Amino acid sequence: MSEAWTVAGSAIAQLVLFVALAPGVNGVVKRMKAALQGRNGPPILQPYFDLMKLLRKDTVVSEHASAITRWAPIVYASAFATAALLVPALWWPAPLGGWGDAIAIVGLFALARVALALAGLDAGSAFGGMGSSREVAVAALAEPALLLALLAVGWRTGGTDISSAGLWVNDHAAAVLAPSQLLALVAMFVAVIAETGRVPADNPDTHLELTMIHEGMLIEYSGRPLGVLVWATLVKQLTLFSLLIALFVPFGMARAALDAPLAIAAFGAKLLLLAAVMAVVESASAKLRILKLPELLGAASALAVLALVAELVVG
Amino acid sequence: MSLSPLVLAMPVAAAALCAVAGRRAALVSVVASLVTSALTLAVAFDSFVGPPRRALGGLVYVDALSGLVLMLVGLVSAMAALYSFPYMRNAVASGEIAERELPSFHVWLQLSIGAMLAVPLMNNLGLMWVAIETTTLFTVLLVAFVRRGHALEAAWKYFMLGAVGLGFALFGLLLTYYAASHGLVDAAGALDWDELRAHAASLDPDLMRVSFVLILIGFGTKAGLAPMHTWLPDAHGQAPTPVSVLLSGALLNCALYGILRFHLLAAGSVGSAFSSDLLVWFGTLSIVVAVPFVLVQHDLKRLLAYSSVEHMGIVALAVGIGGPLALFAAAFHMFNHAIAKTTLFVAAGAIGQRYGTQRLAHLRGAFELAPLPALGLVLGTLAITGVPPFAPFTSEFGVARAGFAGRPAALAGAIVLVAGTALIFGGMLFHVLNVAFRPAPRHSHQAPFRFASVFLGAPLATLLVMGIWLPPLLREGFAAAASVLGVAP
Amino acid sequence: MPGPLPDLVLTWQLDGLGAFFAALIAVVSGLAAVYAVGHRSHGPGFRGSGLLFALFVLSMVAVVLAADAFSFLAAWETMSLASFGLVLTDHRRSDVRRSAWMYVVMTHTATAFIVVAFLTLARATGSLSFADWSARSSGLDATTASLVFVLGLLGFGTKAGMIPLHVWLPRAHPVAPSHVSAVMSGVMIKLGIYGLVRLTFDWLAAGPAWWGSLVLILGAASAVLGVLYALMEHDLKRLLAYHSVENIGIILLGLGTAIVGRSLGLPGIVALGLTAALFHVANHATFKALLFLGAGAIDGAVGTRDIERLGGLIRRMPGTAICFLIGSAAISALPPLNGFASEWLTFQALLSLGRSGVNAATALLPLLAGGALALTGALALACFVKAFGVSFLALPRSPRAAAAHDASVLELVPMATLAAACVALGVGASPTVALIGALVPSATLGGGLALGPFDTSSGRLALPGIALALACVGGLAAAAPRLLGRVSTRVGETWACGVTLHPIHGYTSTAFAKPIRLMFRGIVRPVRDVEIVRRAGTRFAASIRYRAQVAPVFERYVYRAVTETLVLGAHLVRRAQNGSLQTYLAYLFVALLATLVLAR
Amino acid sequence: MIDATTVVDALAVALLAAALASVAMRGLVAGVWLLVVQSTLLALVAATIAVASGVGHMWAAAGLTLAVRAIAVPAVLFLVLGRVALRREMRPILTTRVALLAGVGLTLVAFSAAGRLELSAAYPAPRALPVSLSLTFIGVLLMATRRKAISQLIGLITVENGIFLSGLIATLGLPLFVEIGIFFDLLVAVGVTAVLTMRINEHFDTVNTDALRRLRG
Repeated sequence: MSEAWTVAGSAIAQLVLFVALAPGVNGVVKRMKAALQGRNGPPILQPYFDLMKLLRKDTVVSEHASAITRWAPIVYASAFATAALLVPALWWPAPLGGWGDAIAIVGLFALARVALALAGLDAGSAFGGMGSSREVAVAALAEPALLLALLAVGWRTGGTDISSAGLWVNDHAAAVLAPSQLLALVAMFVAVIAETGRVPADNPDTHLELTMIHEGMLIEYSGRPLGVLVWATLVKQLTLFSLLIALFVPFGMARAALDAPLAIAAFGAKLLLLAAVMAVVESASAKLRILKLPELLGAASALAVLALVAELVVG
Repeated sequence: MSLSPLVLAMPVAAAALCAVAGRRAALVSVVASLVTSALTLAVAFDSFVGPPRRALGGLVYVDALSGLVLMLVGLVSAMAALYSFPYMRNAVASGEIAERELPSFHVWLQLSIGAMLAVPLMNNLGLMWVAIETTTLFTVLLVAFVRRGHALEAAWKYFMLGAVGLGFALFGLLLTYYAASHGLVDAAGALDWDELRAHAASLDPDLMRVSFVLILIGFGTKAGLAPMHTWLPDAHGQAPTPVSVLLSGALLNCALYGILRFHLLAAGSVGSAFSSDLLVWFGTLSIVVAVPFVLVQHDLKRLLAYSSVEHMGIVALAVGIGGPLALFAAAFHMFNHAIAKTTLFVAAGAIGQRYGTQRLAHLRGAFELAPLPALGLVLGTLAITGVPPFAPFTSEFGVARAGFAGRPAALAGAIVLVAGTALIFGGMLFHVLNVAFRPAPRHSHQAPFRFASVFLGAPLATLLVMGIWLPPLLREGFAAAASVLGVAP
Repeated sequence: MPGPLPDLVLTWQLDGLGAFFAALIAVVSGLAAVYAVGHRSHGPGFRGSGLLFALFVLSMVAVVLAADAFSFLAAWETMSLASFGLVLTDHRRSDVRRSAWMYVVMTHTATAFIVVAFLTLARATGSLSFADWSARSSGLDATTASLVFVLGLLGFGTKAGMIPLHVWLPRAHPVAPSHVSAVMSGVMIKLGIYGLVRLTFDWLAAGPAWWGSLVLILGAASAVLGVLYALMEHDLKRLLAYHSVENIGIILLGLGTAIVGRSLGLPGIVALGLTAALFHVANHATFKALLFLGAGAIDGAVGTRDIERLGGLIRRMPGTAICFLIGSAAISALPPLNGFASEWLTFQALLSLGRSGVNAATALLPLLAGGALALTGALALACFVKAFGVSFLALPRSPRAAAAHDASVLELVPMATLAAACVALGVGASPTVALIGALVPSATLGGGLALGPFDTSSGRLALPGIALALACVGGLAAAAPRLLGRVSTRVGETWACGVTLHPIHGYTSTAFAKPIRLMFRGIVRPVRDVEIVRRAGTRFAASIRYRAQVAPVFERYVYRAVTETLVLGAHLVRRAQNGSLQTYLAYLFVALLATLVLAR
Repeated sequence: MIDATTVVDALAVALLAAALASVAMRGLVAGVWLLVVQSTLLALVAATIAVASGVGHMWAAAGLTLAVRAIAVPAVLFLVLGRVALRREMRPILTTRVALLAGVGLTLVAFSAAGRLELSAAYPAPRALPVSLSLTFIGVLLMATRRKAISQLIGLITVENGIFLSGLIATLGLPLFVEIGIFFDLLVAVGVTAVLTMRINEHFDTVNTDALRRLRG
């Protein structure tokens, strides 16, 4: 019984943490990008202001829209939030780690994707359809890459259970630099870029029909539902970041209340580092043509397989 | 007392009556055939359960094998006579045949039936040969009965090949007689089956080898074994359909019966391997040869004729494989083929008369214009191509099983059997589906088809039931025939 | 019951495996029958079709009851035959006849392979009874066993629709009445799997590892290619048929894992893989039957299966829409539905096989298969976003779609039941799997399943928990924003760059699949034709027609190649029958001389 | 005994010569006359054996041979020839020379084949059996290489003669009733073919079997 309470407690705690932190992370990335590009950019808290504004706005829905449009944001948000609870961030193990593993995370992402893609088609506009079509096409390549990377990691660390995998790495610090681990890291990083819709896979800041993917599906949304969708997307990004962290550099996570300060510091530092890397990558590379994506993601998958081979050969 | 003399007498009497009966000839012929088939059934069933019977002072000898063939001839000939009733009426109506010719048709029909019935009854193999030769003579006249060029051509080839084949068979017969008359004491009984069977072991093997080869080629021609089958599609395709029924269902079995008798003698003298292997090879070859002609075919009745070649091959293969299972299956399959092929030819004949052609290209939409025959054609095709739960599948399964359990030659034959039947299934079904279901060119009235339950329903139902369950009597019969065919190792 | 041949006895017996399949058959066929009653009004039927359907169902049950080769074959072919008759329902259409013929010929040829396999076993064991086979299986020599395995794989694989023997499937399923397609796709092709399970776990002893590897490779190919071809389709039922190929592939992945596990002597992996396969069998039966029934409802209401002509049906057929949506979600393996559960198990099976660390070869293949499975899942998702989105959402693209009405109660009830089953089997996955585990190994493995499969050594999954979490967080996401006060909702037009929205603005199925078509053009070989009619003397187009389809690679190189070779050969051989009596006499004479000389 | 054997052998050789001659000749009338010759020789064989063995029914055989084979059958054939105005075998499939070579070749085959049979016990003429076999073969050769229905008939009857010869020499003929049956069959056969030939003639206005090649495949 008490165990159930601890699960619930830690779940709520992590939920609050992620929801609260997610926009900030994006703000940091934006700020870093601006710095790299010689602008001074928006304040780090800007995403919070935008979201608050959106959540207070009235909404307009299309006359052709069906119930799908109404329910999509909620399914979308709940899928990502649930996924967020399957990843250990500040402490071991992940709050709901006993209920789902890496595959479950991928599955939940798929659930969210379906919800949004259908919503994109719902209103019958060409942009929405285009967005959905491209989204599922890219995902068709990103998902195997992500999963292969996860399998490649889980391969040595004992399966698809993220907490135990992370703990294994935590206990075998030397393994971090093993070739298989590094290859898997690169593969997973590329997959994460694609999943978070960042350059070179997609451009989160564009509304130009020809280039947008994610934004295309949102085009019919406004006001509060849009706010929910945007926020959920940010939570997803944070989830993926912390997944990277938990699987590759899990050090310093709390096992007991005493470790909390260290854990917070470590998590923050790693997030900052990751944000910096993202910013650099985004500034350094241009968006790829959508038909070039297969090569990028195919390469990621290949790397994942390579990681595996390395694992089998080098051990 | 034995009924077999009556069986012999009946058709001859019927023929005589038909000759004088004038317009009632058809009626006479139908009634007579029904009686005849009843008699044959009686004789056959008696032979299934009882010991071999002799009659007419040893002239007639009936064991289970004769009984089986007798039964088939009886059933099929009755069907043929029955069907000739409506068929000939339509033929006369369409001006294909002059009314005054009808009696002669029935005369020839009855005489052919008589000759065929004589084949399994003769104790003396020489007279058996004479009977088989006689069937040729009469059936040739039936094939050429409609004076169309094609029919004449078919009859001519049928006669020529048949005559040459039977010539070789006679040669083989002579050699056997030679061997016997020098191996046995009295030359008079030296062609009597029971004598020969008794002394088979003491016949000169070299002579019997050559003799059996000649017999196999000779009677094989008549039985439609490849590569001597070439006359068969012509004759079966061009004959009036009731005659086709008779040829496919009855005559082929008679010829095969001749081969089987000599197979037993050869096996007794040379050892079973020789003749069995020959039967396996010719049977397999017949199956193989039938395939391409079924896959690509332009004429409905020729299609059925080639399927007959295949099935004669299957029976020969089964006998060649040997062993209780295969021989039982062989007897069973003879039965199945006779029944199924009768149904198919009746259905094909009805459809053919409805359209006035047998060219597959012109037959379409039969399911609308002649529903029952079309249905019978489709179901009959499924049956004959060995689709469970129809009986032919069961018998073929038995053959294949025995073949797989047997020596290499048998194994090869069985594999060919499975593959060949699968291919032939595809071919026949393709043509038949088009005949039945391709939309009809023009919508016209349905052709009435009466007695469908007799011609199509009953046979198909029989095959369906016998695929799963055999009536005890028939089981007895097949088993008994198999034991007659069982060669002493 | 004494059989029609000497030494032939028809034996029937129900064991765990059989019971499992029999239950599936009963449920799905029953629901399909109810649906058929409701669907009676539209679509062609014929007298006795009901009887034929009953025969079809009975023969399927007989297949799983059969305990000897003959009974099995009799039931098996009766099943094929009955379904053939049902496929032929609309026999006036030439494509129906061709498809039905193709189906029956392929399935009959497959049966020929099975017959040879059975008789080879009979030759080796001297018996036709399945019990004897499994008892004496260890006595078989390796080559015979492998031969039987390959023959059986060909035979049962054809029935199951395994690539490259799937050609009949996307042709036969669409032309059959929908409730028949539901049963064929939901249950009948699974009997191919049943045969494979029997063959590899009951009749044959553990074989070399390449058996399982072969099954894995074929499974991966079937899964990926099946879903790719499905994506290229815009005939709803053909699309679903290709998904059957895909799902058979997924099942084969589980089965292959189990077979490899058996060869390597790893009971845990055998149990895991077999459970995954059988659980997916059950799941696919539910959602594929559901989807076919839904497609039938659409066909009945709109009169076409062409997705391009549909659209906007969610408002006109809400009941069908909800059921179809659930079915789509299930088949796209979305948590917490049943499709996800069984695919999760398959992943785990592959991973644990890979990690069993025997050698690099046995390790890498499962991982690649896992990748293929992931790709399949993602593509299936894309396909059903297309299928559902294009046919149910946006604006109707044809007047009949605009005038459609929802299905009748008798049609909706079975669909709703199946939809409920999809949810139940998902949330209730562990008890279901426990049940299967209790049923099946008793028949096949000897020992019980060693582990509660949802807590494997390598991963854990609790779908009830996931479902709970989804519900709570979803409620939160719906409720939380209200704390910021209420906002009003206004209905407006869809943004279409200022012009008024027209149905053709919405994405069509062809357009939707285009990125994927281009990404995988190396595999699906798309061909496009664009014809532009210009207004006289201007550069302006009066009309533009764009058609894109994919080359039917397998039909061309597998099916048609074989048939054409056969027919060509037949034409050559037929020259021998040249009508000349002299030639025929020559044959006769040569035959005589040859026999005289050769026969010794 | 010995002289009977030599006589039979001589007659057999004459038969072979007659058969080869009918291969060489293309005139139909000549062909039929050659049949008469063959049949007469057969009758003589039968008679010789009857004398030598004193078996009663061999006389019957000889008589039947004369009556049926030497008189009745040729008569029917001449009748047919009269009906269908036709005198020569046009364009045979093999030229005369090749046909002759083939005939000789087949004779050799026949001798080798018959040589494989242990006929030492054969009464009364061991060397005649190969001849009968070669007669049969030559008959088939005739049928296979001639285009006219009549010449094919001639070939067929040559075959029958060969078989009959072997019957005579090897086994003193078959049991009488079988013998009679066979004769009866021969008669009916010739009758039937005559009917057929004339029907063919009236239907195609030719007895050239090239017209009979419509049924194929």
